Order: sequence, then structure tokens, then C-alpha cells
Amino acid sequence: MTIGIEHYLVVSLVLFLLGLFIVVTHRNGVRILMGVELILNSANLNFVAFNRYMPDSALSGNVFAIFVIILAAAEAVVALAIVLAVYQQFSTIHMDEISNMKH
Amino acid sequence: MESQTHLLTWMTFFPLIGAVLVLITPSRAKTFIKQLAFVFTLPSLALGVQMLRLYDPAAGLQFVERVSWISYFNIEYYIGADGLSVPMLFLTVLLCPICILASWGINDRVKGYFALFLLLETGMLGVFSALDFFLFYVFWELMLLPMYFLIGIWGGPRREYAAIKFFLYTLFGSVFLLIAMIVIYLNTGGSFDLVALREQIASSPLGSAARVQWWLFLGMYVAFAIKIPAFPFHTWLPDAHVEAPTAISVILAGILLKMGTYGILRIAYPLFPEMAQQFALFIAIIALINIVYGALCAMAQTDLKKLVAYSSISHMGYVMLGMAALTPEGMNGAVLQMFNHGTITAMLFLLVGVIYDRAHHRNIDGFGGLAKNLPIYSGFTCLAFFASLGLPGLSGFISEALVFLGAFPVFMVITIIGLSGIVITAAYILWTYQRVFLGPLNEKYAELPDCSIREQVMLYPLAFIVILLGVFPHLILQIFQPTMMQLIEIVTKG
Amino acid sequence: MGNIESLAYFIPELILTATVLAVLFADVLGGEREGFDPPANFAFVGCVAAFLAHFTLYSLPSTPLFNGILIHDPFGAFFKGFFIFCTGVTTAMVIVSREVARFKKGEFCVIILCVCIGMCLVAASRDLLMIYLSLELMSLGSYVMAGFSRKIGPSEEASLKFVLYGGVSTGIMLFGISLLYGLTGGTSFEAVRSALAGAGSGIEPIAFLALLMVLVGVGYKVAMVPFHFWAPDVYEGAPTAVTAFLSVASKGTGFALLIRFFFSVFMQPAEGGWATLAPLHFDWGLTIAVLSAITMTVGNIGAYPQTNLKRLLAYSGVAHAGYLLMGVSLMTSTGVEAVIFYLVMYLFTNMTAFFVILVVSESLGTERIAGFRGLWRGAPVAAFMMTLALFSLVGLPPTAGFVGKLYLFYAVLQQKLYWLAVIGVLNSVLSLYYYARIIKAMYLETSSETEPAVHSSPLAGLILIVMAAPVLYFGVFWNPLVEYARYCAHLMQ
Amino acid sequence: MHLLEILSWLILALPLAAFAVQMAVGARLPRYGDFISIGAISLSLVFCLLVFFRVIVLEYSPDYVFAVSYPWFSGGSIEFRWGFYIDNVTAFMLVVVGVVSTLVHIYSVGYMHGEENYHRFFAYLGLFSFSMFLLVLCDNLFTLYIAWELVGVSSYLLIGFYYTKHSAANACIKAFLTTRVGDVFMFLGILLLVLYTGQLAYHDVFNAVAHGEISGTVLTIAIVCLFGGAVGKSAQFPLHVWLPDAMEGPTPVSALIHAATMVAAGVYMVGRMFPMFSQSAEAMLVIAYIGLITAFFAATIAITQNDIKRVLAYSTISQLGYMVTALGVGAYTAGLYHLMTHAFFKALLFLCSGSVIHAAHTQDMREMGGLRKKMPITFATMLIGTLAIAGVPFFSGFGSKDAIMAGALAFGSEHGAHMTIFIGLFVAAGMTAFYMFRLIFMTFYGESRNQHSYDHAHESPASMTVPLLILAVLSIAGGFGLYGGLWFNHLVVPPALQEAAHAAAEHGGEHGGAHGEAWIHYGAMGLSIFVAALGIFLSWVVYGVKWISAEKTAAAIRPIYQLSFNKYYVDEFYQKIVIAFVLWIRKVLAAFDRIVIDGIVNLTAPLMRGGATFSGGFDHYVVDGVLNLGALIVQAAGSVSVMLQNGVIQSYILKAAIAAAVILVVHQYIQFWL
Repeated sequence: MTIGIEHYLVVSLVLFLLGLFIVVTHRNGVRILMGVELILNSANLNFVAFNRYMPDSALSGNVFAIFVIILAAAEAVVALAIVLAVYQQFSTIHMDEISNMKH
Repeated sequence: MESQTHLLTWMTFFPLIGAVLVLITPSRAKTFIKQLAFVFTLPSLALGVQMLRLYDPAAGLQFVERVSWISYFNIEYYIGADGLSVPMLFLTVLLCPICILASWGINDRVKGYFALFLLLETGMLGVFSALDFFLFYVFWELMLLPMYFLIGIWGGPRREYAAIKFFLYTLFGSVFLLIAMIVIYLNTGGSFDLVALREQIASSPLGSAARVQWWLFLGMYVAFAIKIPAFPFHTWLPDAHVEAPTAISVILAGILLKMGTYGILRIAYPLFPEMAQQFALFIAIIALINIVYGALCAMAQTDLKKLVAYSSISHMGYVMLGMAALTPEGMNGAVLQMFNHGTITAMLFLLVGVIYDRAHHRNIDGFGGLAKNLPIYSGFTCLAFFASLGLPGLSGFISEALVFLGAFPVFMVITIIGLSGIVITAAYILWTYQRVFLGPLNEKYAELPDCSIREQVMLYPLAFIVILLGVFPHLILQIFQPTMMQLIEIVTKG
Repeated sequence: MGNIESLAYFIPELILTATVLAVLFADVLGGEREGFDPPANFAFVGCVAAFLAHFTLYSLPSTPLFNGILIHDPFGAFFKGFFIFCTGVTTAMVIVSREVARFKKGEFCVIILCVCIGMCLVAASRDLLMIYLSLELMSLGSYVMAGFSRKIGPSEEASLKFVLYGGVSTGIMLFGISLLYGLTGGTSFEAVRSALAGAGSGIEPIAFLALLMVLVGVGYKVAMVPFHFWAPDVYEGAPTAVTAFLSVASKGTGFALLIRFFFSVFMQPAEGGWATLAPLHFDWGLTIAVLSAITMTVGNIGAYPQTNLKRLLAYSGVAHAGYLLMGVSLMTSTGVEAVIFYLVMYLFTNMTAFFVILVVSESLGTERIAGFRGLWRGAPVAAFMMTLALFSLVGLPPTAGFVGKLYLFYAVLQQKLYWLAVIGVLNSVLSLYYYARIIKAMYLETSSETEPAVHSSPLAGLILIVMAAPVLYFGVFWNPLVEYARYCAHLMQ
Repeated sequence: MHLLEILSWLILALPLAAFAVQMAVGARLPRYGDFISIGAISLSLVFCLLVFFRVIVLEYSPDYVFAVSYPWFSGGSIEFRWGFYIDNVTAFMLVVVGVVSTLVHIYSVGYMHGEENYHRFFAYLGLFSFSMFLLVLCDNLFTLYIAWELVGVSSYLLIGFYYTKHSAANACIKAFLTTRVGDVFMFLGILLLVLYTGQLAYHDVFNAVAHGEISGTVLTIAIVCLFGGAVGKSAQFPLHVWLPDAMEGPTPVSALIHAATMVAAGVYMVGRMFPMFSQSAEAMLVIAYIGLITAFFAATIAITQNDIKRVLAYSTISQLGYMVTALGVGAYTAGLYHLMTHAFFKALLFLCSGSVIHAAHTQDMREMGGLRKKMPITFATMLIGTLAIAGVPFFSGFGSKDAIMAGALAFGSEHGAHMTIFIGLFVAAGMTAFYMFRLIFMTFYGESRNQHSYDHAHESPASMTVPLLILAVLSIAGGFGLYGGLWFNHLVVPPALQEAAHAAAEHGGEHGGAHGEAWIHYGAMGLSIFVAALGIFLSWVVYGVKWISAEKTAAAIRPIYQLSFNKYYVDEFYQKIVIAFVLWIRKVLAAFDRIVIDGIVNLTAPLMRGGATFSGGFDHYVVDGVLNLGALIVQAAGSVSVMLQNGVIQSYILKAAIAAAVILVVHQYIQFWL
């Protein structure tokens, strides 16, 4: 059977939900960032898939995907730097300990 | 006669100039600040007297000034005075100098106190002279800030609680007024001009939409009823009075309570005549509750100021009854009662202040037999007490009699029950007079000094007015009679 | 419009970029001699120059720029001015205060200027990609700024929460954008709207899903209720200047994006406002209205038990986001005017409040309400300004806050949404209590120990006056502001 | 300006001026300014006599009326006017008030000598005289009501003169409040009249009633309400409780106010409004029976009292009951004539009792006795007064009481059922004679029961005895018809309604004094002489020569004696039922107000939490007991919504995701459903 756009969309949806699931359940700072990356990449997959199956040949989808990759990298850098700073301060990146600002 | 004199503007904003000057003077010079504040209320008083002289009752709206303020929403700085506002303006400019004299004892943060007081006077004068709905609302809310601080900072032990309660009640009411104002503005194609608004509403789609009108009138009624205070919303008054300093209690009872009824007569009645008639019975019932309930609660009080506060609730009930009757006597009686209650209650609170300055407590049963060596003081209190229980020959009686004469044909049963109010009022006032002044002298207060010159200067003008209006009520009746007739004409004919 | 010709409409951003470079050089070259601190000063001067330059934009006709990826119209010009002004004030705050460590001031200024450029681009963008790009630029800068405070502990926690929450929200928004791209094939608003208008009604559920996902991204920026959880913690942890910047500028970006994106993509202009596209017959305005009511109430009620001032103002920010959402949900030009008018008022009011907190918390060392007790004795001017700002937040007449709320309720009642108006009005009464608690602390309560006098530099006094004066001035003479708001409400499709 | 008009203004102005002067500078004047008051009141008396001379002697016509009125103020549709209405009734009432007031002023100089606040006493007397003159002179219902209340206030001030005594302080409040209840009914009556006729002046009201603008049951109700005012002021049956306690005031006050003038105001008002009252037969019956009940029961109480002033007080109530019954049965002239004669001899009796108390320093008759030798003049004048009140021939009381008995008999004979009225009056007359002479025998005859006070007893000074002599002459003169039968019966006749000379005018045929059917007149005269003699004989037997011991008879009829001695427990009834209820209801309402209304309406929850920290606030809430409901809800909601904020980033994101999902579902559902 030929691979149609639905398959890609299903995969990207699965990726998206997985990413969200990881972000919500895992307590470790870095693992949450991985979840965020997953969400971003699911959007990427969407872009590329739509671009492939879109009738006109403008490559805007792919361009968009490239930008998303770059920005995901930038975001990862900033996020990891902050996680590092948190680690130096709290000597843990377990989310439950870092919650003394509440109510 | 568009804006031939700027009398009203000067009268309203002179105290504001005073406030600014007081803020500038160094706070060390306490007495100088007090004198400065007093001096800056006198021009308004002079202009007030001038206004009384110039005012020609038959000519309706006078001293009109109209300047565009926010052109886009065609909001105007539109002020003027007619029969209804002239007495109220005069009452305000009369009571403010007296209150400044009464607050000579304030010694902490004097600059703040007198600046806020003068700002309050501007707010009050603004409310009574504003003819533009938006301007009315701005002045209406402008008064809240100084009152909050005056009660909150210089008040008694539970001042914060009383101040915030006062602020919340009034704000709660005034937001409904805001909605009503905007809805009217939207439905009449954009107009805030109170004088012309009635025709515009009648001709606009709003004119026929009875349900919307009903809700708007109810919103306005709630806003003004809280200020009167009418029955369900009155619990803020005793607290505010007990905690406020003497001068602020005088202003609160003397003028602020009148803004509720003034608002209804100035805005609610002319804009929605049919609703006024529909609500008449409801207001009359609330008035009756005010009269009887207020009087009975007053009888149960041990604190002198709380007693006078509940008596104010009872007396304002008369105003509401007269207003709801929509008969010539009723309306004239109501407006006269507004003025009389202003002067009488002012006297009562000043007198309570005098005894509080001396004995530092207001517990009625704590005193006894003061008449023995405080002749002048007990004389003034006797006059004030008898005026408030409606003794003929004093102003209180004339307005109460007129209200009953006016309300009897319309609400026979309510008036009959209301008549019992006279007896209950007499009971709690005389009982209080007996517990404080008659009976054996309480040795603790054997050496209390009698009224000082300053206190007498405060009380004589009010006493003179109470007697004068008791014997010659036409002096003031003639001022607002034509306006009130016109208002009844509008409301009954619709 | 080609790239070169567009540059003529791009002057404020160019000045900002030049300032960024200048600050970098100053930071590298010299560090600061005693008292004179080149990077921050350059940044401030740059902002002032950009702000003055932005006034030229109003006269230029509204046209798409850079081959349709950006757009220049009064709406965009207004928000550019708004953001640059905010940045200028925030840099001034940083200069005056000691909250941001001296050696980090240079870097801080660089980041805030980049964030400002990002915001200006968000307000002007007309392309899905451009939105995502400028939003990311702005967000990343904000995450870092949130961590600049000297208070070790809460500062890191704040930026961590901010980066994680922001990352997820932007991710969800991106997924929404990708769906939108999938539906329509084009990335510019023009293409997307025409594709949506042409499409059959089958796309309606997917379109709403996409809209909702983008709303998540925007809602987080604006601190709308379901997505406001980050705000209290980040506001409390971040340095006061950044908190002020977040509460005003990033909230403003959220609304610029909300109006620009949703009104251009999902609506076509109808008389007096916007109407949803033919195939998408769902009324998302009502959803926003309900959300705004919830936002207001949660914001006001949440503020009741607060003792920390910045956290209290966070909840107050949530409540005011609710009021602004009221204006957006109407989808009428009056609504947009009201939002713009309210934003200007909110700018001055919030900046004054945060500035006073900044000055006082630095000399008293505490941000709790109890610390403000008896402030009127220590710093009468600061106390008066704070009272003015608080009464403006409540919405009492002599202040601009009242007129802002009046304009909003005017717009709401024009659409006969009586229930929304009543909820809004009751909320402002509800809000009186927790604002008045601060005033009560300042004036009515007397501090037990003799607290150190609040000393602040004359520059700080000047800034405070500049911030507080409009709150009173626009409260009384607000006719010019109405004209300005009406002019700025013109969006080009 | 007509002579009468000028005189009226002067009569009013003088006492008022005296009041003002005394209040302002009285304390500092030599002799505390009593000469000013006496001068003013005596001048007023002269003018009253001038008016009397001008109206009665010169005019000498039964329907002479001089009326003048000035515009006062307009209350909208009703014009309030101020004016004078002088006819024969006014003339003789002016003289009565003037004479008694002047004599009391002179008497007070001696009696009140050395009292603290001496000048205020004369000030209040001046105020009272002014209000009484106003009440008599005024021409419309509104001014009548004003005078009514002013008289009430001056009686309040005078009763409460010895305010340092708790009993006096309570008495003056009781007086004012009870009369105020009456005034409320009167005002209700005025309201009804204004509603139906739109008029206030007597003349116009009578015309309106004549034209039938108000009639039937409404008229009756209006009349009964107006009569309510008279019941309050003249201490008739339901509202009589205040008069005995009013004895707390100084004796001259009792003499002036609670004997002669003020209490007569009610009767005067019924007389003045007679043309209207007589229109409704039911109302007249009500008035008659109220008067009868009062007369009868007051007499029974007076018999057992031991305080000399209480006896006289109940006798006054009883005599007032007579006058009211007289007017009720239509004996207009008799009622008013009795009013005049009663004013003189009751004032005399009170002043005599005053001088007795002044001398014996006690009010309790049981400690007096045998004062006859010590105080000859007081004894002589008191005996004359007692003879007058008992209705012994050749004394003023006989003439008037006999006329009333005749009227009652005539009325009884005409309407058989109402013969009880005559019987009641007849028995009351006997009792009156009995208790009056009991008083004489206990105070003046027998040996003194308190040796100490007997030794100190001495005749009062001239300033007190001279007024007694004058009053004694006036009491006697009435009897010989010197001023009685001659002009009074001729002039004082019920003013027939101007237009319709209604049949009621000839009601009961008592027109022209007692000479109706001859047998009624002489029969009544014979019976009244007989019953007076019987009363005197009985009291002589019991108290004079003590053949029958008072104590044994009292023991024999123990229950009745107790009932009468405790004034039929009317006071206790009021105290237990009416006043207790009011005191209870106010406590409930005040508590209701503080707890429930405050609780529900109050929307400031944090106040409750914040309130706890205020020093005063805490007890406010503990005392209240009820938390501020509104405040509670907001507070609870606040803390719940903040709980969501638990600091953990995961929970934020999770809640955001769930919320987004919920919005999606709800929106689709609504979309679908809409």
C-alpha cells in the first residue's frame, strides 16, 4: 500500500502526544526538554509532509521546517543553560524540589 | 442666560485651590493650616449666600456653565443649579466651615486631613451642581477617596474596617450606575446631558423597552439606596459613623446621605417617569421599614453616635416616603426634610463630639445628670433632640407633617404605620436625654467644662436655622417648590 | 513592496539594531567608570531615539513590507511605540536599581533590546513563519532575563519554569500553525484566509483545533486563565524591572498577536468590526468572552490571600488580561480601540506601581505588604504615587484606569453583552479590597520598628513622576488619547 | 388692625418674650427675673380681660365671631394659614387661663423660693402660657396641633423640673409619650379631614362637613381619632396613667397644668369642634361613654389614695370625665361651664394642698391631721374649694355639676338605654363628695399623727395665701350665679352649623342652660343635693367621728379595696405588655440588624481574616457570632484557586493541557448543540 499523507499525520500526532506525555510525567529537567524537542519535531514532520503532498510546488513547508530546526536548537541551548544554572543552585533538577514558590 | 456668571465653578473649585495650598505649606505649622483651610471655605459660603440671593425660583435652571470636555463622547463640563440643588449646595457650603471648626482638635497628620477635607467639599459641591451624567458620576466617585482616608486614618479603634466597608458598599452601588449611564448613552445616540436626556430617552428605542428600563431604574435605585441608606444596605452607616471623627460624621450624615435621595430625584425620576410610578410602592415600603426599623434599632443602642446614626436612617425614611408619594406636599416635605435633617443631625453629631472630647467615651449609660452643671450644652442638646423628634415650632416638624400629609392619600396604611414612628422616635430620644442629662449627677463628670466659645460658634447658626425654618418654612419652601411641581408634572404625566 | 524600499518603514528597528551593536561594543571595551555606565546609557539613548523615530511611521501609508512578510499600519506602528517605550523605561529601571548585578547590566541591555526588536516584528508580522520566528526571538530573551535577579534561588526557579512552560506552549502553537499550513498550503495570512474562505465546511473541526492550539501559545503570553499558572511564580522570581516588562510589554505582544493573527486569518472585515469566515460558522468570540470572565474572576480572587506584592500584581495582571480580553472578544473596531486605550493606561499604571515597589523593596529589603507599613512617613511621594496607581488599577474616576474601564464597558455594552459587563463591574469592586489592603498598610497602619528611610536617587524620582503624571492627566483630559486610540485601531487585512 | 387682633398678638407675644428673656439672661437678673414673668403674664391677663370685656360685655351675642388669618406657607396644594378665631368660648377660656396662670405665677414666688434653676421654672411657665393662649386663639387644625404639642413639651419640662429625682425624670417622659400617642391619633384625624375636605381652618371644615364632603363612618372615624388627642391630653380612660405620676412636678405646676388649663384643652377641643362632632351620633356616644368610664373609675380610685396630690389628681380625671360626658350627651353649655368652674376650684384645691405640703413637708395624709388650728386661711379656702367640688348649693361646682346631671338625665330619659350614664354620674358625684371630705377630715381635723411636722406647721406667707383667697372668691361667686347663670348660658351655646341648622343643635333640649323640661332640671338638682349630702355624711361618719373604722371596712372589701388602691393595675398592664414588648422587639431587631443583615450583605471576606488583627475588630466578629457570609465565600474561593498554584511546573502544564482539551470539547458540544 502506498504511503499517503495520513500516515505521516498519524506519526506526527503520535510524536506530539508522546512529547506532551513525557513533558507532563517526567520529573527530570533534561527529560522534559527532550519532550519539548519531540513536540517541535512533530510539527516539523507535519510541515515536511504537507509540503510534499501540497499540489503547488512552493517549498515554504520545507523552509519552515529548516527554521524550526534552527530555533529548536537555540531553544535547547538556552533551556539547558538555565537547567545548568538551576543545578548549580539547587544541586538537583528534580522538579518537585524546585517548587518553593507557590500559592 | 448661558454662562453669565462663573459663580458655581468658583464655588466648587475654591476649596480645591485651598487643598493644594494646604499641601504646599510645611506640616509643622499646624494651626496655620487649620486657619488656611477655614479661610478657604469662606468664599464658597459667601458665593452660596450670593446664590441664594440671586436665585429666582420661577426661572428654573440658573448659573449654567457649559464647556465641551471630551468631544468624542460629547461629554461636557455642564453645571447649573435649580430649585433642588440650591438648598443642597447652600447646606454643603454652610456645614463645611462649621466642620473645619469642629476638627480643630485633630493634631496628627493635620496637612493630610484638611487637604482631603477640602477635596471632599469640592466633590460634594460638584455632585450637587453637575448636570452632565458623566460629570455627576466622576464627582460621585471622587468623594469616595477622601472619605475612605478621612475615616480610615483619623477614625476610632475599628477605623480600617469601617472605612473599607463604606468604600465597598458605595463602590458596589456606583458600578451599577456606571452600567446604567453607558446603556442610556448608547441607546440615546450618545448624550450625557441630564436635562435633555428625558426627551431623548422617550424618543429613543429605550423609551418603549419597559424591561430594559426596569433593570436600569433598579440599578440606579440600588446605587442611590446604598447612599441613603435604604433598608437592606444600611449596615455600613452605624459603623462608619461610630468610627469617623466628629467633623466627618457631620459631613457624612449632613450631606452624603442626601446624595442618595438627590440622585433619585435628579436622575432616576426624570429619566424613567413610568418606572418611578411602578417603583413607588416598593420605595414606600422600604421607607416604612427604614422609619420603624431604624427607630427601634436606635432604641437598642448604647453608643450615642450609633443611636444618632440609626436615627438618621429613620429620618431618611421620611424623605423616601415623601418622594415615593409623588404628591406636591410629599415631594416638598421630602426635600425640606433633606435640608432639615442635614442641619439637625449636624447639630447632634457636633454635640456628641463635644461630650466625646471631654469624657472620651460615648456610652449613654455612662453619663447621668449632666444638665446640672452643663446648662448651655444641655440647652443645645435639648433643642436638637426636640427638633429631631419633630416638635412643632422647629423645622423637623414641618417636613414630617408635610410628608405625612402628602403620603396619606397615596399610601394610607403605610402612613398610618409610619405615624407610629413619631412615638418610637420620641421614646428613644427622650429616654436617651433622660439617661444622659436627667437623674442624679454622675460624680465622675462633676467638673466637666461647659461649651467653649468655639463650640458655641459652631452650634448657634445651626440652632438659628432650625428655629427660623420651624417658624418661617416658606423661606426655603418657595425656593424648591416650582422645581418640585415641575418634577411631579414630569413623573405623573410621563 | 521590495526589500530596499521597505527599509524606509523599518527605521525604529534599525536604530534598535544599531544600539544593540553599540552596547555590545561598549560592554566589551570599557565596563563602567564610577557612576557612568556606558552600555546601559547607550541602550536608554537608543530606545529614546527609536521611540522618537517611530512617530514618523504614523504618517506613512499602510503597505505590506519585505514582499508581504511584514506589514506597516497604524496598529503596528502603535505597538512598536508601545514596546520601545516599555523597553526604555525598563532599562531606566535597571540603571537606577541595583537588582541586576553591575557587571551583567551590559548583557541585560543587549538581551532586552533584542526582545524589543522581536516584539516589534511580532506586531508587524503577516506570515506564519514570521510570527513563529519573532515570537521565539522574544521568548528566548525573556526566559534569560527572568534569571538575572540577584536573589539566587527564586530567580533560577523562575526562569526554569518560564523556559519549560514557554517551550511547551510555543511547541503546541507551532503544531497548530503546521496544521493551519496543512489546511491551506500558504504561510502568509492573505493566502491562508483566502484558502480558508474557499474551503468546504469539512475543515471546520480541524480549523478550530488549529485555532485552539495557537490560542494556547498566545494565551500563555497574555496570561489568560487556563494558561496563567506560570505568571505568579515568574513575576515573583524575576527582577522587578523584568517583571514590569513582562507584565506590560509581553502582555501587549500577546494582544497584538491575538488581534493581528485571529482577526486577519479567521475573519473578514465587516461593517464596524470583523465577522467569521463563511465556512467557519463557530462563534469563537463567545468562547473568548467566557474565558475573559473566568480570567478576571480567578485573577481578582487569587490576589486576595497574597502577601508578596509582586505576586499580588501578577494576579492583578491576570485580572487585567481578563478585562482586555473582554474588548477582544467583541470583534468590533470599538473593541480594539478600547483595548489599545486600556493598554496605554495599563502601561503607565503598572510601570508606576512596579517602580515604587522597586525603589521601596531595595531600601527596605522586602517585597511583602507588611514591609510597606507606615510608608507614608518614610516616602510620602512614593506612597502617593503608589496610591494613585492602585486606584487606577481599581478604576476610580480621577485616574486613567476608570476611563480605560469605561471605554471597555462602553464597547461591551454596545454589543449588548450585559452579563459580561456586570461580571466585569463586579470584578472591579472585588478588586478594590486587595488593592486597598496595600493602601491600608501604607497609610492606615503604623510600622512597629523605626524602618530605615527610603532613599532614592533624583533620577528615580524623575522617572516616577514621568510615569505617574499620565495616570492622572489621562484621567481628566483623555480626549487626545481617545483620538490616538481611534487612529491606531486601523488594521490592514 | 382690629383691636382684638392687636390684643391677640400681645397676649401671645408677652409670655413668649418672658420665656426668651428668662432662658437667656434669667440667671443673672436680680430675683432671677421672676418679676419679668409675673409682669408679662399679668399684662396678658389685663389684655385677656379686655378681650373678654370687648367680646362678652360689649357684643353680648351668642354667635359673635372675630376671625382673621394671614398666609403662613404653602405646602404644594394645601395653603397653611396662621390666624385667630375669637368667639365667646375663646373669650372666657382666655380669662380662665389668664387668671389661673397669673395666680400660679404669684404663688410660685413663695413656693419655689430658694429652688435651684428658679429662673428656668418661670421660663417654662411663660412657654406654657404662650402655648395655652395659642391653643385657645388659633383658627385652624394645624396650628391647634402645633399648640397641642407645645403644651405637651412645656408640661414635660415642668413635670421634669426636679430632674435630679429619678421618679420625676420617668414621670415627664411618661407624660410626654402618653400624650404623644394621643397626638398621633389627632394627627391621623387631621389627615383624614384634609384628605376628604382639603381644608384646615375650623370655619371651612365645618362648611365642608355641612356640605357632606365627609360623612358616615369616615366622619365617625375622623372624629374618634380627633377625640383620641383629647383622650391623651385630658387624661381620659385609656391614656390617663400619666396624670397621677405628673404630680412629681412642683405643686404650682400641678395646679396650673394638671388641674386648670392643659388638661382642659381636650375638653376645649371637643367643644370647639362640637358642630362637626355632633354630626355623628355614634361618635358622641363613644365620647360620652369614655367620659363616663373615666369619671366613675377615677372616683373609685381617689377614695383609697393616701397621697394628697394623688387624690386631687384622680379627682381631676374624674371631673374631666364629667365634662367629656356632658359634651358627649350634648350638654355643651353645661360641659364648658363646668370646665370654667372646675378650673378655679381645682386650682384652689391644688394650691391649698401645696401650702399644706409646704408647711408639713410631706404629701402623705396619714401623717397629717389637726392642721385646722395651725393654718386657718389654708383650711378655710380649702374647705370652700371642697364644698364647691362636692356640689354643695351656693358654690360654683353645684351650678355646673347640676347642669351636667340635668343634661345626662335628659339624654337618659330620651334614649332609655343610656340611662346608665346618669346613674354612673350620680354615683360618681357621691363618691366625689365622700373622698373630698375624707381629705379635709384627715388633714385638718382630728389630732396630728406626726407630732414633729405638726409643731413646725405654720401658715404660708402672704404671696401664697392671697391667690388662695382670690380663687376662693371665684369658687363661691360661681355658685351665686354672679357670673354663672347670667351671661354664660346665654352666650355659650353650641354654634349651629352655619348653613344647615342641623337637628343636633337642639339635641337633648338643653339649649339655654338648665331650663328645659322643668322636672328634669329640678329633679336633677334635688338628686345631686341629696347625693352630695349623703357623701359628706358618710365621710364625716368614717373619718370625722370615726364611728365606722376605715380599716375594718377596707378589710371587709379587701379585693375591691386592693383593686382600687392599685389603680386597677392599668400601669402594670402597660408596663408588662406594651412597654415590655417594645423593649423586646428593639433588642431583636438590633441583633437582627447587626448579625444577619451585616452577615449576608457584607462582601468583604478578608475583612474577617484581616479584621481579626484589628484591636476592635476581633470582638466585633466574636460578638457577632455569624461570619460574614459573603466575605467567607470570596475568601474560600481565593484560597482554593491559589491551591492550584503548587509550584510544580508539571502540574501547570498538565492543567493547561486539560483546560485546552475541555475548551475544545465544550466548544464543539456547544457548536453542535447550538
